[in-house]
Amino acid sequence: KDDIKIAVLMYGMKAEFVQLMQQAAYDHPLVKSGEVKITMYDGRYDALVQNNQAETAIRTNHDAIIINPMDFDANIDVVDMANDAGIPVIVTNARLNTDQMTAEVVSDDVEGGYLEAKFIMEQIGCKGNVVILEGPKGGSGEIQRGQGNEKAIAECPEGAVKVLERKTANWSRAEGMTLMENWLMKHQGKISGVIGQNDEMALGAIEAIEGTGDSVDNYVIAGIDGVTDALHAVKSDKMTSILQDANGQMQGSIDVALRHIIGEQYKPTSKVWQQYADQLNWNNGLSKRYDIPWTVVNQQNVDKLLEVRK
Amino acid sequence: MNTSVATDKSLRLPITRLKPILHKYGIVLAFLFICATIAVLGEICIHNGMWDSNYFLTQGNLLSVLRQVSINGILAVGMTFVIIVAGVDLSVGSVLALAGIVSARFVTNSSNMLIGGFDSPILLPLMVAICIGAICGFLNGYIISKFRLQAFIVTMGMLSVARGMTMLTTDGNPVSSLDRGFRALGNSYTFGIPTPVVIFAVIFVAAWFLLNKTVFGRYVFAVGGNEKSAQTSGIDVHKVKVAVYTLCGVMAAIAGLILTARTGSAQTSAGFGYELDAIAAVVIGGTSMAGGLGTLTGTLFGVLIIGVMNNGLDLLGVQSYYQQIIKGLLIVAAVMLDPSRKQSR
Amino acid sequence: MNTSVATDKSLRLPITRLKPILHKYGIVLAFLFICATIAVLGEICIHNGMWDSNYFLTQGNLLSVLRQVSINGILAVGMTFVIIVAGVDLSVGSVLALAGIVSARFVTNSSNMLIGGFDSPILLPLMVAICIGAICGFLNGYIISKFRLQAFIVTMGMLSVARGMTMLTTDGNPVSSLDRGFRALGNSYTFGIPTPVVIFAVIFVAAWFLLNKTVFGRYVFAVGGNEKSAQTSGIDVHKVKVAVYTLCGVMAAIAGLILTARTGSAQTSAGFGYELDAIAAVVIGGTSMAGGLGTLTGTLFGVLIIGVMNNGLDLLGVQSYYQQIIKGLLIVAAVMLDPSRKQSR
Amino acid sequence: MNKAPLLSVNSVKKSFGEVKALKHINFTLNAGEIHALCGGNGAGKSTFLSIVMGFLQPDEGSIMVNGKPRVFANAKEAIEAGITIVQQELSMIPNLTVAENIYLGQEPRNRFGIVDFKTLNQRAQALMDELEFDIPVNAMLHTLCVAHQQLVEIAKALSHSNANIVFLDEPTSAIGEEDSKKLFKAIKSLAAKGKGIVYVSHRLSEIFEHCTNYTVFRDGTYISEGLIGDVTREQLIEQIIGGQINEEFSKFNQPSEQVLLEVKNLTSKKFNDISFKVRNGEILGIYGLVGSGRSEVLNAIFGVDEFESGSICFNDKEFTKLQPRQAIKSGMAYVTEDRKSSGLVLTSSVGENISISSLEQCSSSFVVNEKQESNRIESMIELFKIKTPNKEQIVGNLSGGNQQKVVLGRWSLTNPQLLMLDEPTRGIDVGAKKEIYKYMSEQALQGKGIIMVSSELPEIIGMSDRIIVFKNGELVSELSQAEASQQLLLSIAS
Ligand SMILES: Nc1ncnc2c1ncn2[C@@H]1O[C@H](COP(=O)(O)OP(=O)(O)OP(=O)(O)O)[C@@H](O)[C@H]1O
Ligand SMILES: Nc1ncnc2c1ncn2[C@@H]1O[C@H](COP(=O)(O)OP(=O)(O)OP(=O)(O)O)[C@@H](O)[C@H]1O
Ligand SMILES: [Mg+2]
Ligand SMILES: [Mg+2]
Repeated sequence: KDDIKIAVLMYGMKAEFVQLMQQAAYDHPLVKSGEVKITMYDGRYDALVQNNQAETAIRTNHDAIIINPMDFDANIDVVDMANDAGIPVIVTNARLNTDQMTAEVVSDDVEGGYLEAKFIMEQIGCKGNVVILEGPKGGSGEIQRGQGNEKAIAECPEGAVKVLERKTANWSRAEGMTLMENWLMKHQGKISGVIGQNDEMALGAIEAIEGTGDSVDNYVIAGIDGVTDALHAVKSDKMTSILQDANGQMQGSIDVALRHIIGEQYKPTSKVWQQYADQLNWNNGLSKRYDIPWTVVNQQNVDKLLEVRK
Repeated sequence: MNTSVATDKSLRLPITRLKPILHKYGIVLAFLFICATIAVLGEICIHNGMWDSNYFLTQGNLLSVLRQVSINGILAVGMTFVIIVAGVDLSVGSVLALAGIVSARFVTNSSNMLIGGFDSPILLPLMVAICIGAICGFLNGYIISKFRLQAFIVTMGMLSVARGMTMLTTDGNPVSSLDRGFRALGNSYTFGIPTPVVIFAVIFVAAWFLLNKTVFGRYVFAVGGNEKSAQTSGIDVHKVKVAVYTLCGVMAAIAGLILTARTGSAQTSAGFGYELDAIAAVVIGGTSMAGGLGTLTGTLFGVLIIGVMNNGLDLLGVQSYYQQIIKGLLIVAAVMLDPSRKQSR
Repeated sequence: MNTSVATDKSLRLPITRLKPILHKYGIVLAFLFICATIAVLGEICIHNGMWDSNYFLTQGNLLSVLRQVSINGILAVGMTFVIIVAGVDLSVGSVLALAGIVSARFVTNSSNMLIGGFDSPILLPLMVAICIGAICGFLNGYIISKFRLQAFIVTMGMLSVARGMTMLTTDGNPVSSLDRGFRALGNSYTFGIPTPVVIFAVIFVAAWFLLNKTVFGRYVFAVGGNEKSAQTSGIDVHKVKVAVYTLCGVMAAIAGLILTARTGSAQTSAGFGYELDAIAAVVIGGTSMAGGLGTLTGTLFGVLIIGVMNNGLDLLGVQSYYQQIIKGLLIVAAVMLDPSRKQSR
Repeated sequence: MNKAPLLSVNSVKKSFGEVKALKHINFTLNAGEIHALCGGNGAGKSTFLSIVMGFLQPDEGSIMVNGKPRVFANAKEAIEAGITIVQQELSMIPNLTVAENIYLGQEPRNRFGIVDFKTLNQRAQALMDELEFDIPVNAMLHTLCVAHQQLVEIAKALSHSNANIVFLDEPTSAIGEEDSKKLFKAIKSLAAKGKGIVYVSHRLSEIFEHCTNYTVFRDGTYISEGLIGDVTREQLIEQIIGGQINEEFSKFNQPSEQVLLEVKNLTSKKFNDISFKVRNGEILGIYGLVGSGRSEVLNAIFGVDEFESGSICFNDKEFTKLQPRQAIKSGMAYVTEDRKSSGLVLTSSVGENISISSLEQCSSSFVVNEKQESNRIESMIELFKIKTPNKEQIVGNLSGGNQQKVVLGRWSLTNPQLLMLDEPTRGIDVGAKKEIYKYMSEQALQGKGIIMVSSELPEIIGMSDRIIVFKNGELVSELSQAEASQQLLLSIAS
């Protein structure tokens, strides 16, 4: 079979993180070399649109589907369709409520939520008040990262840490900023930690704090994803970010997909497998689930990470 | 408000009678133009080996386009009535979600027991959905007409309220793993045609008949064309408006039911922004937002144009940035291609 | 088309002379009502110990409300003109993003060198943004007026195109780590007032003067009220329309610049859905989407109502579901409270 | 026929804010009457009819229909009680057909509410035939000329077979002689059937020719009533305007030799090879039947419509293409035939409507000098005696005649050299007509040129120095004032 076509179904294209994943896909060695062709689909933040696009991808004879699903349940059809069509389907980044997929290459959001909250708990020594900037209500991201947040907070002594406010800012920096501004009005000097369920909202919080003339040094702020601005913020010591490895998730998915298309003889070509050699096991590409590890971004590793983004 | 300037009065006189035909003609032209373009591009793809065959023109693809448009289609039918009475309904997306999620809960509760021979997985939720849609629509219409408020702002309020209620019913969680029998509504086939398409077709024909053949239909045009003289002629403007918005709400609810059945889960975020697509379809179809002027056939083609556009661009694997640009241009182009356009504003 | 029915004409006469005042009065009433409610709820919160003091009524809070509304405010100013000429502009959100991201790139390139005494981190991007806004707006206006198409569909096309372009310029990535001097535009203070608020104030006053004191302003109302009559009265309808949409585009661009400066990064997703808030503010402010009627003062209070609402509900820690429901209800309530409302439709 | 009057109204009052539209109104209509309702502009005629029809509610007073006290909440009830109306302002649905408009609200339908279009069109056609109106019943309404729309409105009112009270508010103001005749024929047969007709008009000749009774309102107050037979024209006028005027056309201008406007071989879809001159100080009358293309020609001259060939030479400047803007700048003014759709901005105030075309003259660097502006506006309100509480009044609230005066005021402010008036006295009361004629003469006397399109023979003969006659788009004849007579003009035109 001459060139291999893989369909990548993104839930949307507006977030920087999605851009990183997209970039990672095009940077995969075999894609670069042209042996593998990638078709990107923009799900426009609508589960149904993604299902329709899966239909389209199958119709146009793609050899595999990689889906970054909009919804935990509503996108299960994609897996079923792929299975009926007999092509491998890899779920990446977010999870799907089924076990019928060929494999999933994800980072456990509960873990991510735990890590960021845990970091904050340590910094504030398990005492004081925190606020949580949540993702869109009911989304799997919000639910699972939320669970992680709770878990970490629960590990502090009963009632030691109080969650003053929690509300969605829809992953958006602008909304996060406004929300934080209003909270600051209300809880002047009482907030010691800000848990942003993603970096954008955390960055918004930083803007809000600085906007009121306050200094971020008086707050412990954390976010998830490790978008570029967040890395810069970490570098200038304003926050901490839990890096979700877009590159790892996407290139990992492509390798797994290729393994199922080509078969035994395929050897993974992405360097993620060396990068996480100790935590991540290729297992001949047959594992049902690959957990791409999180990286807590700190002064030590931030410069290296920023390099990659250039 | 007929703001078309004197110069095109002259245009009108000759085409008065043919207008409906010409009107359809214009939009059909636009539609065919777009299809042709995609087909041709497809051939090119085949030529340079990107496609093995012309995927676009396969029966399978065209059927799935139809299925994909059926939801927007149903919304657009209701929206056509609303826009003809010189209104607009921004709340359809939210009402769709609310109806979807509430009725979905009745599915999960009612698996497989039978109500009067019907298998209730469909019947009960359907009734629930329709009630919800009717209530939301009724409220829209009643407030707009009773207090003489602008449709835009009232339905925008409903957009917000209905979305909030949706979240509230399940505390933001989706309702999932729905009964097979119910899901058939979305993913089964009837006489080899996807069920949603069949439903859409039935609704469309009924609505067409209602708008063009019945007294109510006449009144809808009258109220939209000149509310004051409609009243002078003894038409109960209030009733007509309320009825129209209620109808639109019910359509949204049915669309919500189908969407839920198709995706197999009712999400709180469902239908977000659908109102724009529905309105776009109606306007592309030549219905004037100034009211009093419009056809359902036009709307049908408006819906198809949008659907084919999305499908075609995905088939061609056009990058999403370019997709948006092209889509924007095509929409405007489609409207320009329509000669009858010049009349309405 | 004045579709308000005979009976309510009667309302007009008494308030003719006072109309502007009464009109403001109505909306101010609504505004005060909402403020009062929040303040009272605040007191209750204090009483049962949820609040230590009335956070809502602090100067600091009111200032930050102002800062929060300034972006929507600037959009709404442009939108008011557009809606008065019986149009609408759905593209402001996308134009905002496009202007923001393109001009942001000029910031990063131009750190700290000086152009004719101005510190260019602001000057150059400003010029770029304004150009982009003007071009988009001009295209909207030109196409709408030249081909007599409906504003809704044309600007919807622009919404899609501009968003696509935004993505394209940076291949979907944000432009970040912007020059301090530039960011001052968003987060600095001028005479103790947040700079965005100052900018908004200046723009508002200028626009108010333009609409109420100049020949152009009169033409805007005439064109919106009855295009044909305006034309026979010797008004160059085309010019007026193009000018109005261009103005609206420029406003969107300036808003985009401020948003970028505030958040410190220009994002491809910026301004998504902002058009609805802007239109809502205008309509709440009593401007009729049928055209020909409206005031900027009304719009100002429309903007404030939306801003105070969001701020208050956040302060009160209302859960987001309820927040949406309440917001929806308040919007409609605000419109009902306004007596002058009954006139427009 | 029962003894009780069909309609008897007693001391009805109605005010809009501080404007007392109706101060004290009595009115009685008996079966078989063709009852003229007379009064100056703003006297309250339309408001009175609106109240009886249920569009408006009275503040005080009693209304008896067929001897029973009734106050209708809406038109539906009034129609069911057997009252129909032709409103002064055209109010039809632009995008429905003629037939659909006529039977709107009373469509022939089966029990499922399905419209029987066949019968609908047949009935409409039958009605049109009976009334001798030749208008295609399946044409979209917005394609008809004002006059034909008016006829449709009349047909609609007469379509209610059960109606025994018919209100006609200035039905003939927009239609020509021929159609008026047909209308009166219809009215008479209705009256003969024992129905009562209330007929509002400012054309006294019609009233004396066709009506049986009269009632006069002045400034919202009942003045008098009686049999037409018992009153002289002079007496009636005196009651209407509360003073005496002689009705001769006050015409005291002198045409000069100097040509102001020359139209050369103007041609378009609607008219063909039109050429004529207008001299300074001359009043040129244009007569023709409806649809003869008079307005179309004026539209072309003023640049509202394009024309295909020919040219316009104004002030020795040659134009082959014009915009209203240029036309105004170079000194033309145009009072269109349909003030509602192409004259006024109904959502704006009286003041704004008056000053809109001459704003540059009272503004420096685009900023309006409001002091200056309001002076100019007030001067026009005075000059034309516009009945409005103040210049901020929404123009849509003015009485029909006063709206017409607003348009005249606007153009007078641009101080034009050529005044084009399409049906200028449409809906204007006797007193005001007089003033307008005077105004025309004065302007002409100052050396301005005037073109007057009119379907009212007396006025066109009385006021014009020359008269040109149009017949389906062709200029068929030119006569001097001396040559012209009503019969002659009619015969040439038809
Ligand atoms: N809705 C309204 N608001 C304010 N004033 C009104 C309104 N309707 C009518 N008027 C005033 O009431 C008076 C009577 O108006 P009406 O239309 O009844 O006069 P009319 O006798 O019909 O005059 P015309 O012969 O010019 O039609 C006028 O002064 C008019 O300005
Ligand atoms: N018989 C007709 N059927 C339909 N439309 C017509 C007819 N006659 C004229 N029209 C249209 O109606 C408008 C009125 O015609 P026009 O005004 O030129 O005639 P006119 O001689 O001015 O009559 P009027 O004095 O009533 O205006 C024009 O747009 C014309 O095209
Ligand atoms: Mg009247
Ligand atoms: Mg005419």
